[in-house]
This record gives sequence, structure tokens and C-alpha cells, in this order.
Amino acid sequence: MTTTLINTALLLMMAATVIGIVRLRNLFAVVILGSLYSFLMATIFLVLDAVDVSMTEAAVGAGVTTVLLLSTLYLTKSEEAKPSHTPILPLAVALVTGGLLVYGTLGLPEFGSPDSVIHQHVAPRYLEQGPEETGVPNVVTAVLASYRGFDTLGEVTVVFTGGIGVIVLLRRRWRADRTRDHK
Amino acid sequence: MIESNLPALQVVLPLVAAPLCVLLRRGSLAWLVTWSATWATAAISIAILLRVLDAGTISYTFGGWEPPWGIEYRVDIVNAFVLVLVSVIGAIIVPYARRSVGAEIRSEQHYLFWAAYLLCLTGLLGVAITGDAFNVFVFLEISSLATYILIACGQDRRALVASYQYLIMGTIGATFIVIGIGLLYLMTGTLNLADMAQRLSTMPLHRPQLAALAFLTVGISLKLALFPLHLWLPNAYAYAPSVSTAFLSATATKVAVYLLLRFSYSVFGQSHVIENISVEAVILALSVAAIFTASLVAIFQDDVKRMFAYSSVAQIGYITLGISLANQNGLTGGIVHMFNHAVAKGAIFMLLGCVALQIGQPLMAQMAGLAKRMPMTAAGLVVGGLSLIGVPGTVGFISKWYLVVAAIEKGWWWLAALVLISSMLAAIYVWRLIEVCYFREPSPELEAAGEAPLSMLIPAWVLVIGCIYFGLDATMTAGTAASAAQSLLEATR
Amino acid sequence: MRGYLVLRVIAKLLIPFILVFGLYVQFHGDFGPGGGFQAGVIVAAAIIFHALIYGLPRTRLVVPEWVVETLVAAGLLLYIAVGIASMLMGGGFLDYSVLMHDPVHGQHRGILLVELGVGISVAGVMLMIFYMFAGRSRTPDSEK
Amino acid sequence: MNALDLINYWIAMMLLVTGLYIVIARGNLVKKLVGLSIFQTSVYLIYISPSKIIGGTAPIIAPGVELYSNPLPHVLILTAIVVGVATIALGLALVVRIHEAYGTIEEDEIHAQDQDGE
Repeated sequence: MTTTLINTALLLMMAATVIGIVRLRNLFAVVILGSLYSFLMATIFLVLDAVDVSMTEAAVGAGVTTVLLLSTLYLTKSEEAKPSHTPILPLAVALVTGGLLVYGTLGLPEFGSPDSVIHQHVAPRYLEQGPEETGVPNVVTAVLASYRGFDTLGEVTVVFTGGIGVIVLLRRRWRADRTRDHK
Repeated sequence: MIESNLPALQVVLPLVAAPLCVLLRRGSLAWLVTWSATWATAAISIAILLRVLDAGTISYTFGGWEPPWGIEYRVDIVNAFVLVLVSVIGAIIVPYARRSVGAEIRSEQHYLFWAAYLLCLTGLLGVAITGDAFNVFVFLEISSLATYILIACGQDRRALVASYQYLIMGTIGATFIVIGIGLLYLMTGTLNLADMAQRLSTMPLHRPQLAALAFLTVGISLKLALFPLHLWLPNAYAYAPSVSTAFLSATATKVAVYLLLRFSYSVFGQSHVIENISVEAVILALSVAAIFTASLVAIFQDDVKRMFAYSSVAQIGYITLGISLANQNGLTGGIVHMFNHAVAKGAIFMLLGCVALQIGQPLMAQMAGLAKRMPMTAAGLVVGGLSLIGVPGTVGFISKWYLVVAAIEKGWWWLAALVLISSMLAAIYVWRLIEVCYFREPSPELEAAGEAPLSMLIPAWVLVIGCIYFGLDATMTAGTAASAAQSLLEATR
Repeated sequence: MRGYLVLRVIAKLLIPFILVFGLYVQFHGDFGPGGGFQAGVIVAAAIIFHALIYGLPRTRLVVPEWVVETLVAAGLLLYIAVGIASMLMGGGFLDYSVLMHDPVHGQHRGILLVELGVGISVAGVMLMIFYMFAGRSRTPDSEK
Repeated sequence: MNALDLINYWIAMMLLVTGLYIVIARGNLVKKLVGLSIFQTSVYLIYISPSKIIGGTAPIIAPGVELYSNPLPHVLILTAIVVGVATIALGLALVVRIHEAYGTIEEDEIHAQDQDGE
């Protein structure tokens, strides 16, 4: 019961934060609210027993992403122009997507109880035999690094690709740039 | 040992080469690594295709965990075909790319460009080979992020904007795919595609299945630039470096098409969703719209790369048209057109890269008199253009033949007529180019220019000859496509 | 930041602790929450903290850019190397069970190694991204 | 469906709609990326919520605990978060470069400049 209450309170705070993000045009404020949003999300993951996810979301969403956004704002502009379009089409697209999601999720089997299919089919093996098969009691680590280790290799590759991309885009041409800047 | 690990090596080989390029830091060494890795990858893909033709579906499990607990690679004839297509094109472009990249990209960035190229190849191959739903998403994102880099390397500042727009659209698409996969997981409890298909087949029709199918279709359509979700494509192709355009136009959208085939046939094929709703009708309408709109827009482009980029949107329309017909000949036409379009468009964009090497961004006016100064390049462009129209004797004819036959089999004469009429539109924009290249005096830019170096012309002409060879003798391509189509149709009820 | 003595002294005291915490998260990921990714972010954060207090040029001397670039590639290579090693020892790709005589020990060893690879790569990439963004000066227009 | 899931899904849907709306409707390149990140995070909620079992604990095996939440969605979302941040980093690097090239990060002004250039 308390879980449900905390969960609901956090979710409502998140909804409020997001409304703030839409309405504000000062991008610094938007970024700080975005950071708050990620912290709330991380807390919800904690409530939902996803400790590893929570830790990552706090480090990445609230930490790394915020720092990156702030440095981008420092290098560019911190005020958003007034929207010039009538936002009917985007709103329609977003609402249709959301509607489709509601349509889909409301028909899903019941959750929260141990009887639903995702708790019955693949996951039990990880929980029951994971520690014996891999010698690692944190089942998330066992699945991440061993059972689905190839996905994690892909994940590291994505990070690697992102790093390469940032180098390609932002590395200074030291000598060439200096001479050009002085012209 | 190598024999049994071929499916893993198919993806791991280009993957391991990418960080090697970064460690080596020298553009020419990185190019050598890329060269060796891509050609070895191509050889592996052919070996896999031969094994699949010989012994049927191959399954490979990672980490020794049997599916559905571990991640499985599953190669049947459909994705073996796609693997060969992607890795062979990826290999042919590398020798060509040395001069082109040298001219268009700053030398201290070469090794990073090659790393991105290899990562893109890795991602595309990974998507095509895997039998695990979430693995699809991970490798899709590898290829997408690498694609954004490959586009952003372009010299024009508009390349940056094009890359940004593609990043936004691509990420929305990928997120839609994640939602679709999530819904499927919540319904079936598994991520293995084969297991998923089997579990879906025993389920009664209910709404999450429809929603999952819808999210997946829209997400994949964004990636494959199905009309009207194609808006990112023209600028991305027009302002990317020539090598990137040639590689992406030939491979990236094809892998997305494969994904559409895999989900709609292999995963949902036996569920009750497919027979109850008509995704086909929607895709059919959008394909026809794509063919006509994009061909019309292409006619009015002055930037030749942009013109052929719009032509790509139209050609993707033919592929999805074949898929939406959902009968043996239609599917064969769609699948074989993946190959045929890759060969023709790859050749065209590689030849435009030759032009770009001499005069910069190829605009229509500057290409006047191309045939007098760069005869081989101009001749290759003509062959590629004829393939796009679908003239007999070129690969385009084979694809359109199957499409028209499939339409007639269904009794849809109007559709057969539309396919023929649309070829006229392609003829108009190709003729515009031919007229400029052959019947005008050389432009001032071309006055001093000579033919492109052989290291670029030979790889491009390999594809040009492919356009003719596979247009005259289609037993290999259409034969494989036909058995791929058959295996897909057999998987459905 | 030359004058902020308190900040500089505290930073000097804190940074080793942050690094140790990063290593704890790295190597304790098999028992508690954490693992390579989170550890990589923490280690990168410690060095970024150093750059904020002492200035980017000094940090670039402590951790040069070419070292970071090598780390980026080395982490990914380590992960793949574990996979290839298991392939060479007769298993499939990433089949850690064959790495040692006892399959469970092999698994544990493999998991530690690949998590280390993740940590190295992530720390490298995060730091590299910071270097790249911080090394970019403001364009004249944005200062208006 | 119990109350916990219902509220989670409704809020996830609201976040998704808002995020997607910001991405499509707004012309500021940085704000678009903030929207994109909200759009992506909303999906994490859809994955993680069903993994919770009422009365269960975090999936770290300990003696005396019987009921654990499902670890698989956690693993998937860990991967998705990392993919998300790599995408955002790349996007922001592009924004910095676009600003250097065009002097603005508003989509309309960029298009206007490109139109003039042609």
C-alpha cells in the first residue's frame, strides 16, 4: 500500500515537471527540470525494485545528460524562440501514438502478481539457476553480462559509436583552426 | 572451429576492426584494416549463404545459453540473402572509397570515418542476422548512430542539419520499435523471435498484438523511409559524403525492409492478427503514393544527388509494393528489387562520387557535357538510370516484371498499369540527366576535368556490370529471392 | 579558480575517494547493484571534477587525450577479446564456461572481465565527450 | 489490472505524448532533444512497471527471500538508457556544430538561411 502511494506521488510530481518543461522557454530552467525529472524517474525505479536501473538512470539521466545539456547551452543559446506554428498536427500525432499505447496496454494480462506470463516463462530460470550457473548473486548482472552478454557487447559498441561521433564532430583542428580564427 | 562460429564471426569481424582503427590512428592503416575486414566479412556471408542453401536454417547461440534464455543468431535463406547483399556492397565500396574519402574528409578524421563505416556495417549485419527481438534494437542503434556520423562528415553545413533531422526521426522510429518489442515481450514473456512466433500462434486475437504490430510497422517504416515518413532521406543522401551515400542507399534501407518482412511474416505470420487486419492495404496505398510523389519531385531537382535520393524513396516504394502484394511473385519481386536497387543505386552514387571528386557537389548545370570529359562515368550513369526505369536487359526490368505479374495474378490490372506509368516518370528524370551529360557543351567546371581515377571507376563499374549481368541472367538473384519468398509464405497460415 | 583554496584542498581529498568508490561499484557489481557502466560514469566524474577545480589544461596533462582515446577502444576490445578467447578455447562466442576448468568459475571470471571492459570504455567515452565539449570555445555569436 | 499498473501506464502515456509533442512541435534544437529524452524515458516506465511483483524484492539473491521481481526488463532498460544517452550526446554535438555553422539553433531560422543560400 505504501509502495503504491509513494509511487503515485512520484509519478504525479513527474507529470508536473514535464508540464513545466513544455511551458518554459528558458532552456536553463528546462534542463534543470529535466534533471529533476530523471531523479524522480530513478526514485520510481527504486520503488519498483529495479536498483541497478535506478542507479544508472540517476548517473546518466540526472548526471551525464544534464552536464552535456548545460555545456551545449553554454556553447549556444539559452533562450528558446516563441513557437511560430500552430501545433495542431504535432499534437494529433502525439495523441494518436498515446492512444494506441493505451489501447495496447489496457488489454495486457494482469501484472503485479507472480502468475503473469513474464514471470512464468523465461525469467524464472535466471532467478532460480542464475546464481548457481554463473556464481553471481546479482541476477541483473548475471543476465546482463552472461545470459544476454552479447546485448551488452552491443551496448558498449553503441557507447563507443557515440564517442567516435562526438570526436568527429567536436575535435578541434588545433593549428588550422587557430590560423583561421585570426583571419 | 571457424566453420561452426561463422554466424558470430559475420558480425564480430567488422566489430573488432572498428576499435582497431581507433587504436591505429593512421588513416591509411585504418583503411587497410577496413579493407581486410570487409572482404573477409563478404566471404563469410557467401559461405553462410552456401551452407543455408545446402543444409537449411542455421542456429547459433551466444554464451552457450540455449534460446530463449540466451541470444540466438538464426540464419535462413531470407537473411542469408540480405547478409550477402550488405556485406558484398560494403566490401566493394572500400577500395573505391580511398580516393573519395581522401578528397572529401579531413585527413585527421579518416580513421574515425573508417571506424564509423565498420560500425555501420556491423549494425546492419547484426540486425539482419539476429533471432532475438531486443538484439535487433541494439544493433539497429549501432547502425543508426554510425549512420548519423557518416552523414555529418559531409562538407556542406546542411549535412549537419540533415544528420540532426535523421537523428530525431531515427530515434523516434527506434523508440517505436522498442515499444512494439516491449508489448510483445509482455504478452509472450520471451524475446526470442522464433519462440515469440510460436507463442503468438496459440494466442487468441487481442488488442496488445494489434498495438505491437502497429508500433513496429510505423517504427520500421521510419527507418526504411516509407512515404510519408521519408522526409529525412533526401537531404541526408544529398549532403553526406559520396561514400556514405553510396553505402547507405545500397544497404541501410534494405535491412529495414528485411526487418519489416521478418516481423510481419515470421513473427506475426501465424498469429490471428495478420488475417484480421489489412496492413497490406495501407502499405500498398503508401507504396503507390511514394512511387508517384517521389518520382515527380525528383524530376524537378537541380542537385543530382538529391534527385537520385528522391528516386530512392520511389524505388523503396516498389519494394514495399511487392511485400504488400503478399503472394509468391510479389514477394519475389520485392526481395529481388532489394538486391537490384542496391546494385543500381550503389553504382549511380559511386559514379556521382567520381563526378564530385572532379567538380564538387554535382549540380545539373555543372554536369553539362559530362560524356565528353568523363565518358566512362557518364556511360555508367546511363546504365544505372536505365535500371531505375526498368528497361529490359537491366536489373530493374526483372523486379518490375515480377511486380506486374503479381499484380495481374491478383487481377489488379490497374496496379500493373500504375507500375508501367510510374516507369515513365523515372524515364523523365533519367532522360534529363542523359540530355545534360550527352547533348550539351562541357560546363566551365568540367572544362579542365578528366576521367576519375581507376581505383574509383573499377569498383563502380563492377556494380554497373552487375546491373546488366543480373538483368540478363536472373537465375541466381531471382531464384534465391523466390525461395526466400516461398519460405516466408510457408511460415504463415 | 586559482584563489579557491578550500575548494582545491577538498577536491584533492575527495577525488581519491570518488575513484575508490568507482572501483567498488565496478568490482562489487556481482553482489550488489552496480557494474561496469555505473563505475565508468563515476570514474569519469572524478576526473571531470578535477578539471572543474584545477582547469582543463592541467587535467589534460594528468590524463592526456590520447590516453582517453586508447581507453575508449581498449575497453571494447577487451570485451570482444573475452568472446574470442572463449571461441578459441572451444566454446561459442562469449561462452565463459570454457575459460576455466570449472564452468562456474569461468562464468565468474568472464563476467568480471567483460564488466571491466564496459567500465573502461564507458569511462573513456564519458571523459572524451567532456573533453570535446569543454575544448570547444564559444562562437562570437553566442556571446552577444 | 491493479491500481499500481493503471496509474503507471496513464502517467507513462502522458509522458510519452508530451515528449513526442515537444520533439515534433518545437523548433529549438536543444528542446527537441530534451523532448526526445522524455519520450524515451517514458518507455522505460512501461518496461519496468510490470516487472514488479507485489511483495517481491530486488533481484539480488539472498537467503530467506522467496519472491523476486523480474530481472529481464531491468537488463533491457539498462541497455536502453545507455543507448539513449549515446544518442543524446551525439545530438548535442550536432547542435553545437549547427550553431557554429548557422549562428542559431532555431529550426525556422536555419531553413530560412538555407533557402537564401540556394
